[in-house]
Amino acid sequence: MSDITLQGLEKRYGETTAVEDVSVEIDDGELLCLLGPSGSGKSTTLRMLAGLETPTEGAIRLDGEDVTDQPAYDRNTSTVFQDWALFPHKTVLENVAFGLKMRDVPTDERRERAQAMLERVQMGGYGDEDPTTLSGGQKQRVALARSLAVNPDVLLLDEPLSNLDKRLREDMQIELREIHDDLEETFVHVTHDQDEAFTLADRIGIMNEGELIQVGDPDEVYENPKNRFIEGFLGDTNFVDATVARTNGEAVYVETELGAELILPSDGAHGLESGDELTLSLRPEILSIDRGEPDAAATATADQRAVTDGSTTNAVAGTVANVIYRGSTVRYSVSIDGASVFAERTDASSGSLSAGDDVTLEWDGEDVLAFRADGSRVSLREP
Amino acid sequence: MSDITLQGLEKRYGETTAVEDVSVEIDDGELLCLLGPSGSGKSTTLRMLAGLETPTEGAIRLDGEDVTDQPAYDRNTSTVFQDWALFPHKTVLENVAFGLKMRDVPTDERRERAQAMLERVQMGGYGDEDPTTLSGGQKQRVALARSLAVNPDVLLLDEPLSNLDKRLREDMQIELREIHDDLEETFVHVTHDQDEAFTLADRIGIMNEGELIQVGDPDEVYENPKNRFIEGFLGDTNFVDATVARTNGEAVYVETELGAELILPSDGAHGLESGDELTLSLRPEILSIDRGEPDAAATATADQRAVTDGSTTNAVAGTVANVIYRGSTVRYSVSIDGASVFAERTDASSGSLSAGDDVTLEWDGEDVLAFRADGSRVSLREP
Amino acid sequence: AELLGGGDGLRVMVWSGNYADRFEEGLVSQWEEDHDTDIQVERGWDGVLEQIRNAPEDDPPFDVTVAEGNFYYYGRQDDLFEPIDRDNISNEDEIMDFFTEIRDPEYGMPVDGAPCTIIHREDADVDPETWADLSGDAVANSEGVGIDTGFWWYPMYAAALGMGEEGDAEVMYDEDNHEEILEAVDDWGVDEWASSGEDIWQAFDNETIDVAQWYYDQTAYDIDDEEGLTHTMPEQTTGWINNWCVVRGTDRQDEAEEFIDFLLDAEVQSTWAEDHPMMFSNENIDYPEELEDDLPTTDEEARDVAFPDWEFLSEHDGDLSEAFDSMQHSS
Amino acid sequence: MHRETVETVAFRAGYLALFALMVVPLLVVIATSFSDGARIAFPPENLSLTWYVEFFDSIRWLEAFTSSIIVGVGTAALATLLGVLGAFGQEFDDSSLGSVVAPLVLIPLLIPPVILGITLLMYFNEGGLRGSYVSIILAHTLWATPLVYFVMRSVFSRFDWQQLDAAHDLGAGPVQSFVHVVLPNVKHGVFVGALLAFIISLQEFVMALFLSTSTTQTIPVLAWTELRQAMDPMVSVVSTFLILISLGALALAVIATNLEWVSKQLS
Amino acid sequence: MTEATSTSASALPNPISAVRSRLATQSGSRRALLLMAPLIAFELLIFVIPFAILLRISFAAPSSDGVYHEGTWSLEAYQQVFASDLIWSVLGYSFFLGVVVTVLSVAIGLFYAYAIWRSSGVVKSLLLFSVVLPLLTTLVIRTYAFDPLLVPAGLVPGTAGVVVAQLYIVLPYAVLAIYSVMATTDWHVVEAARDLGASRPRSVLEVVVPQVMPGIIVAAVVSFAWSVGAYAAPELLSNSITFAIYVEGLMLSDMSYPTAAALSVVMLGLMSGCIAAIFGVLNRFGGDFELA
Ligand SMILES: Nc1ncnc2c1ncn2[C@@H]1O[C@H](COP(=O)(O)OP(=O)(O)OP(=O)(O)O)[C@@H](O)[C@H]1O
Ligand SMILES: Nc1ncnc2c1ncn2[C@@H]1O[C@H](COP(=O)(O)OP(=O)(O)OP(=O)(O)O)[C@@H](O)[C@H]1O
Ligand SMILES: [Mg+2]
Ligand SMILES: [Mg+2]
Repeated sequence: MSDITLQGLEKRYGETTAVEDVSVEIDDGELLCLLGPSGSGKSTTLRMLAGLETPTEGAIRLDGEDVTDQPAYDRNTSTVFQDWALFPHKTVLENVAFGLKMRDVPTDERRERAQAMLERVQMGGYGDEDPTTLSGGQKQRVALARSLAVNPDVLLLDEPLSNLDKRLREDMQIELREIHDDLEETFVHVTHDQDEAFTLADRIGIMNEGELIQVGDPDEVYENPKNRFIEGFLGDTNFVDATVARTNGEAVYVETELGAELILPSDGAHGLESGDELTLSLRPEILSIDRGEPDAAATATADQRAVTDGSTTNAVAGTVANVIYRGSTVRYSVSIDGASVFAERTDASSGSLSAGDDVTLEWDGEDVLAFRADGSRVSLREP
Repeated sequence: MSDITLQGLEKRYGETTAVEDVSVEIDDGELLCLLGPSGSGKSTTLRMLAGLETPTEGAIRLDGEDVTDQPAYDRNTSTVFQDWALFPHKTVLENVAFGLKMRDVPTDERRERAQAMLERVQMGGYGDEDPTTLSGGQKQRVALARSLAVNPDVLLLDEPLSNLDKRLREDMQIELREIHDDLEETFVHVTHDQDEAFTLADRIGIMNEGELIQVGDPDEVYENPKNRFIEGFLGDTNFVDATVARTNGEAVYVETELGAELILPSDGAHGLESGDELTLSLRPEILSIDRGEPDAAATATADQRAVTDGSTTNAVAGTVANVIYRGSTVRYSVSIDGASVFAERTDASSGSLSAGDDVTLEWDGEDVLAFRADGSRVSLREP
Repeated sequence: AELLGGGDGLRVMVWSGNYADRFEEGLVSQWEEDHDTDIQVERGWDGVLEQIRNAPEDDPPFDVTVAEGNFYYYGRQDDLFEPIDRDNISNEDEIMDFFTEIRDPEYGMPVDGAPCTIIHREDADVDPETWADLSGDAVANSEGVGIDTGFWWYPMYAAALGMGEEGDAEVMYDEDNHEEILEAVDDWGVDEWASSGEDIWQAFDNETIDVAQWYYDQTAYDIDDEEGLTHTMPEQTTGWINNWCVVRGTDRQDEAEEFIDFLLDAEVQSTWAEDHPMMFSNENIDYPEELEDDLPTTDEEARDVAFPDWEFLSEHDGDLSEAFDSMQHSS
Repeated sequence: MHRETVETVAFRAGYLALFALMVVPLLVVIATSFSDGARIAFPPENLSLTWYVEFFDSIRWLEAFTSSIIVGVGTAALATLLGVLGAFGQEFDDSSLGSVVAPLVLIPLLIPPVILGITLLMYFNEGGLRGSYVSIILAHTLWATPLVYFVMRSVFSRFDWQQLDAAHDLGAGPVQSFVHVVLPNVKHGVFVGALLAFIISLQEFVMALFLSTSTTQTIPVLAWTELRQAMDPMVSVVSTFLILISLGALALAVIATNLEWVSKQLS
Repeated sequence: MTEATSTSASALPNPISAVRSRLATQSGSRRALLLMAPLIAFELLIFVIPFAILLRISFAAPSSDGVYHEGTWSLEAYQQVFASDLIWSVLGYSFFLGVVVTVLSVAIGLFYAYAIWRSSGVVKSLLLFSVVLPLLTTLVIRTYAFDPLLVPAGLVPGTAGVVVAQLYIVLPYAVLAIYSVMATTDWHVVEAARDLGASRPRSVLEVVVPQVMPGIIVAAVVSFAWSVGAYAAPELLSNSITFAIYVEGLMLSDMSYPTAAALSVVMLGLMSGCIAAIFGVLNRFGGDFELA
């Protein structure tokens, strides 16, 4: 196990810049997930870590040693590939023993160690099988065992679960996490699935268009996203365009397509001026949906409310446009003045709303995030 | 648009029976989803509908007319294939116009109609592109346009969204639904993704091992699954093995691995006898999880409780083994007497439980479903 | 096994195929009875001169080679043969004069050859006696005629013989007659332009022809295998004769000359003829009975065979060859 | 329904007729090898093994057999080496070199063998290579290499290059990873390529006709010259042997690959 | 720089480890060049240079005695070629043969490849086998096998016989070329066409043919090139002279190297033109096709 430092890492292929100025420190024994949409440079970053690509610029240090120019086969990292890249012409055991063979470990010892590693991933009985006949989950385990068998300083995982079906993927996430906790190795895990990142990671690094935008604990990135992209990427949300009407020391008042003026509690103007364009994020889980018209109190202008009771609650009236039954939850698409917002209720709490019903959506302004036109987050309260 | 009747449809390939005795009526303008795991015979059923396979037995009627022996090219159904099967050597427009060409529509008219259809799926500007250069979502749209261009009586869709990534898939689901509502065509849509089926379908038909097990509205199949397979397939749940201890007119009392005797309210014995093996399904959303030991009242034997207050609540004590932060929800894996059960809380309602905390799980016995050893549902109340 | 033994035997190039088979049976066996050394028979066809030409001047691929008129001429042009030391050729006196008159034996001794003969179907009602008969009505009414195109000059000489007043081939040597001779060949109604004996037999089999120009050595003993075919040897005919040469640069000149002398021996030739129905050069040859009538046994009889003269022909080679190709191609 | 039936019947009849056209000439060849006459005749009048006996007595045919094997094996080895390396190299190529190599390799296949034969004859004459096996092997390699090369290109295009990454990642250097990972994965392609090269060499006779001498002539060259002298059933015998050997090799290949499979299944 | 840290590399014998480190540190194309070097060298030595020599000889003065006058420059050989009616007629016949055989072999090859593609199990193996088997017997002998077959069938040797025999020579290659492309095409696309109303023959024509156009082009080019240069079949089965037969005569009987070389050069020029035309015409009906 090792700590890793990436410093200003950059990779260009001709015109395209796959990875741009990525710097991060990864601690010994940490499990870092690189999360990002397709093409955001996750794999490229990982491959530079593995030594399979040479960075155009920047440096990689393992345990303080600069390994930027070491080829893959001289670097003690080990990769689990997306489609596992098992050697089809070798048995499962030979696959797992391959790295040891390349390290000139004597036959007997390497068979033993490979077998032990297979047991570790619960594949002990499959040593003589042809890897092509295994199921996805089994292949995944073998690939993991193969990479772990060489006792790598760092284990790199490039979406190893993305080819599994949902059920299996979730089980394997738990299992991977257990193996990590057990070995106390440094893992860098690449995925484009936010659920997977949340389930697995100690820290999540979010990439977009080659840049590493934010690195942090799961709840930190979810609750304090650095920009609009992350907010949209990490879960379903309603983005609502807004224009700043005015600010005072206690709140920002905005006009939106949802009709009523809305209130965003704040501890200052934070550089906002009236007329500024914002995007608000209203996550469906912060919205409560109820039959009927809103109270007069709630629809009073935000200003009035704030003045009268210091309330930061917002409420708007709308009509259910669409009900999507999703098993454990029901999703309501609500039309408000032509705009559409969706809210979710878990089944347990669901009355029986149906399309056409008049409803009120209510939420606490404190729960709303705001972003500037360039995507950057507006922090409405001093940290 | 047309209504469809399948009668005792069966398809055998040598020894394997791909589809067995499938009968269903599909209404004019309905969107039916065939949902089932891989290999359950969904595609085979759809292909028989399209005329691409000849049924071994049974009959297919379109608008009352028997079309069982009509080849695909004489049948006015149209299929969107899983991998879209676009003609790689034709332009997008030529692809869409192909069906019209086969129907000898003059060149000008067919270009016009194809272009119109492309506009309909928001691909108007791509007519001259090479379809192989398009993204998955674009290909999907072109395939849809191509199938719709011939004005089919029935549109058949064989997992057309399964090759798209999650975000795009969800958008396309909504879009597909809108197109359906707009055209009022009959759609038969095959998928193995229950979310997709719930989002799209008017009715869902669930297939397993070649059989069509249940057809019904989304909430009907979710809340009233016909057997254990469906209950497990439609969402995450905890299956708990149970043995009937005794029954009376008001409840069935069962022993489970969760320790305490549990109570299943019922309006009769429904053929259950003491000693019968059951499987109970406890969906995570019916479980409420709270810190601390349960009340004495709740842990009293079910019998006592039922006698004392007629309560159908069950409660068990456990320890949080694992907390998985999933953005909008938090999932707790709870150990109870060595067994493991998971419960879910939406973020909003979450206190801050962490691994090791002692908790109480509580649920209403009314919400629990029970299945016999052969998988069939025990209806605990007369319908 | 002696063929594989390689190395120490004299290397002798002969015509491939049927000729070589009979050479091994009829001649090589005799040599081996009389001598300790083996003969290593090489088989070649149109690449013989090429092989000598392309080998280093002091390391030829074989020591002795057979050379028919055309090869003998071109071989000498390129100095591919060694002059023969006539003192080593004890049998030279017995060679019929005609054979040494037509070609200077300085570089090669005339040994064996064959006249052209006319093959025809017995029941086809053609019965040609002379080459002139090929231009007759009987042949014109038959299925067709087959001739050799590989060695087109033989049918040409045959046609010339058919035209010539005195029954000799003199007309060939006047360039002005060439067109007429070619027309004569064309008038035969050639349906099979054969490049091998097999082609001729096939053409008879397929009933595309009833009459053919071919070579006595491939006909006399083989015709019995062919049902319903016979052959007639015209009084005046053309034909080929091999001169055997010592190959340029060989270090076994003496042995090679001994071998060539052996080939000239009357007894050797008589025995050889039993296996191969060829015409031989020794005036004391004794042919098997069935050949005696057809083949020349005296110098005088030999003069009835018009052997092509390459000193003349080489100048017209290109034109005539092309004319034949044209005729063949347009048939 | 009716139209479909007609179509189906016509389709089947079509390909069965073609199947017959492909196979019958070979059956004729085999049948004629058992005649005892001096000339090929079909159907053979009497069945006998005369010509088989003759074959084993015939030094020239046995020599030609040896020549064909030497030339075939040499061609297969050389073409496979060049083709496999070249196609493998092409995979790393990010310059425009590849766009020159592919046509350069392909073009000889499109040039009539007579022209190639002539050209190489003139060339080898200058270089003194004429008459050796090497000259024929080089000529045949000119034809065999494109086949190996294009087979390997398509094999490599299907090869999962991530395996090479995986091998590097696990500590295998360039040579080791080629030997341990790439080669075993493409061995069927290499085998097919080598087999094709061998077959091409076994078949080819126009270039061989130009370039061989009496000591290096291959089976087709000998068959050609022999057949023009006398069409005896010997050539049928040789063909039958070739067919049998090829069938044997094919069966062996099938068994060999299957054995591997079977043993994997058993263990 | 990698040697020092690598334990396994230093254990290797020197030359291998040298190559190893060379390969490892080369950029992609250097590595590619290293691997392709033998192939390129071979093609240069055995193909490009000999053709340069051929070209050179075609410009040498013919000689009536030897093969040619070394070191001379002359256009005489080309004059001979262009002046000869016979040569043009021979070339005409060769091209005629090439075109007829190509058309037949592509049409039949397409049909047969489709039959193989659509069949399965034993039938598929048998059909494939029937294509491979003729490749395993000697061409010369296969050609001869036609004689006993053609004559009873009423096909006296002649151009028709040559066409059939030559077809038999090239058809297996045509089938394999087309089949290898067809095997990688997606059957679903044909189903999609039928689903959209294309009858079975129409679906093949509309969807399969354009997709296998690369295979068809290869089949056409190979059939054409080999049939135009046909030697054995015409020599054995007809009286007609093809280019190959004629040029062989020029070389080995007439020994006029310059004429043979000039004729070959002219022939290559004509063939390139035809092949380019095949590419051009067929590409119009198919998708993009690259040589590589
Ligand atoms: N070898 C290469 N040559 C050229 N461009 C490349 C290469 N590899 C990657 N890229 C480009 O670099 C960018 C980042 O690619 P990368 O594979 O790292 O993304 P990713 O985040 O792993 O995506 P995915 O989730 O799809 O795997 C993409 O735009 C890609 O097209
Ligand atoms: N052409 C065929 N020949 C033999 N068996 C077949 C054929 N097509 C389908 N089957 C078998 O029939 C069964 C049902 O297959 P089908 O393709 O209908 O399943 P599916 O529900 O569409 O699965 P998936 O979700 O994987 O597409 C499978 O067991 C399959 O192996
Ligand atoms: Mg990636
Ligand atoms: Mg399916």
